[in-house]
Amino acid sequence: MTQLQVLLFASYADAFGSGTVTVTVPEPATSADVVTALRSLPGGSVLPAAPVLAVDRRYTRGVVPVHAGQEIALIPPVAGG
Amino acid sequence: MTQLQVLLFASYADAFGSGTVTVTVPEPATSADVVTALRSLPGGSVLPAAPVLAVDRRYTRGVVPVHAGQEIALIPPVAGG
Amino acid sequence: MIRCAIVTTPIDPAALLAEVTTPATGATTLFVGTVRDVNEGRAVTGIEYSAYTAMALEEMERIAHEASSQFDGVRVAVEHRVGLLVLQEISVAIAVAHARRAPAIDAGRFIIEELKRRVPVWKQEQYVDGERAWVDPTAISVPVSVA
Amino acid sequence: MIRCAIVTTPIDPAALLAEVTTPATGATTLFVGTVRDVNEGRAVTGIEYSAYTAMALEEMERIAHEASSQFDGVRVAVEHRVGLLVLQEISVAIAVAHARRAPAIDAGRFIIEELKRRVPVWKQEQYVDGERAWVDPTAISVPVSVA
Repeated sequence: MTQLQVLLFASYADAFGSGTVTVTVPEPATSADVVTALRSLPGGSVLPAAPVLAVDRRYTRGVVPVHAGQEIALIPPVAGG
Repeated sequence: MTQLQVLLFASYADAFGSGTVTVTVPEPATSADVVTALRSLPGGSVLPAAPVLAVDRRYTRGVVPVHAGQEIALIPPVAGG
Repeated sequence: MIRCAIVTTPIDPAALLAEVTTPATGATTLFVGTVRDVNEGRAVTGIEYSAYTAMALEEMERIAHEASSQFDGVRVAVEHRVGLLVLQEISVAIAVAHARRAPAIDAGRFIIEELKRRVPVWKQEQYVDGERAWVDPTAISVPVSVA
Repeated sequence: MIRCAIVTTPIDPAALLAEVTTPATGATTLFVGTVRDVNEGRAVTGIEYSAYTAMALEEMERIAHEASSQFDGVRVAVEHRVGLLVLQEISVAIAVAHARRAPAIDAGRFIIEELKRRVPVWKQEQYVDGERAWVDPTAISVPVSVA
């Protein structure tokens, strides 16, 4: 098991009560592991069926490997402009 | 026969040497009569096969009746913007 | 709201933006045409714009009203400048605002396309070599003898 | 030329226009998003914009580069503001210049559509009654308890 930091924004940050949470995931970990771990935390019920994850400031698609040292972020539905 | 004033602009005004010319046309007159009369004037060769005519600041299509008191203008290819 | 004008002094694009934007609009588009340095491979130093002013104004207003019918709720301000313009000066500015972006964008595009097609404005380009030519979008440029 | 920024102070649309316009450009388009007074039937007093700043900037730059690839020769300046904005304040401005109008218009539209779809920026609307809600374009608004 390893610990990863996940950045949260907007409604997700509100739900989890923080802009950063630490999750414990198996090693090697995937984005699916991160989401599963987040769901078990208080506020985790806010997450939609398939939350959007960014790694190193790029969107990911499907399940991707993640590891410590990467910038991992959960992206709520965007509403810019 | 009657006399009508025709407004000219841009390359047409240059060709006819004036922004206004007077043409003599049969009565009742049509836009085709105006164009025919213009062609016979010095500079008239500049006109294309189907010059565009405006009457009272609106484009005309095909042959339309014209008479004194109307604002008759010949519109070179426009190039605004 | 529709306002169209033929002007002889520099166009202020920020003023047009401010004019159409209200608390009820969420998207404003601006189209600006400027004098550029090359046309059909020739170096241009300036453009003399002329217009059949009365009809140009009416035609601009007709176009703006058509845009208003097609895109309900748009607010439109259009200015076309005439006279001698040097490089980078603004010849035309079209500002359109709407609650939503799609009508604002579509109406702006409609207006510039129709303006180019219909509004009786002409331009005579002045080239580095001193020559001038009327711009005829329907043909190649017609050289004009220099006065 | 591409410049993107996330800013915390008022956006100056005229400065963006001037930045992208050169003697070689003939058409400049500007898209401006402003805070409007009603959304989904509720009276809005302001919007608090927040961003994942680092990624938002990178994503804006990726979008601008995509526009540049699709519409060769466009010059692009994009600014998105974050923080609390009141009615009529500019949240986003996109200026695009090109020798010709079609690429300037098409690239401007491409950028705003992609920005809305992809750039990690969020807005929390503040209503007349003091309530707030995160705007979720994929769903109905989620009310937020007022602090």
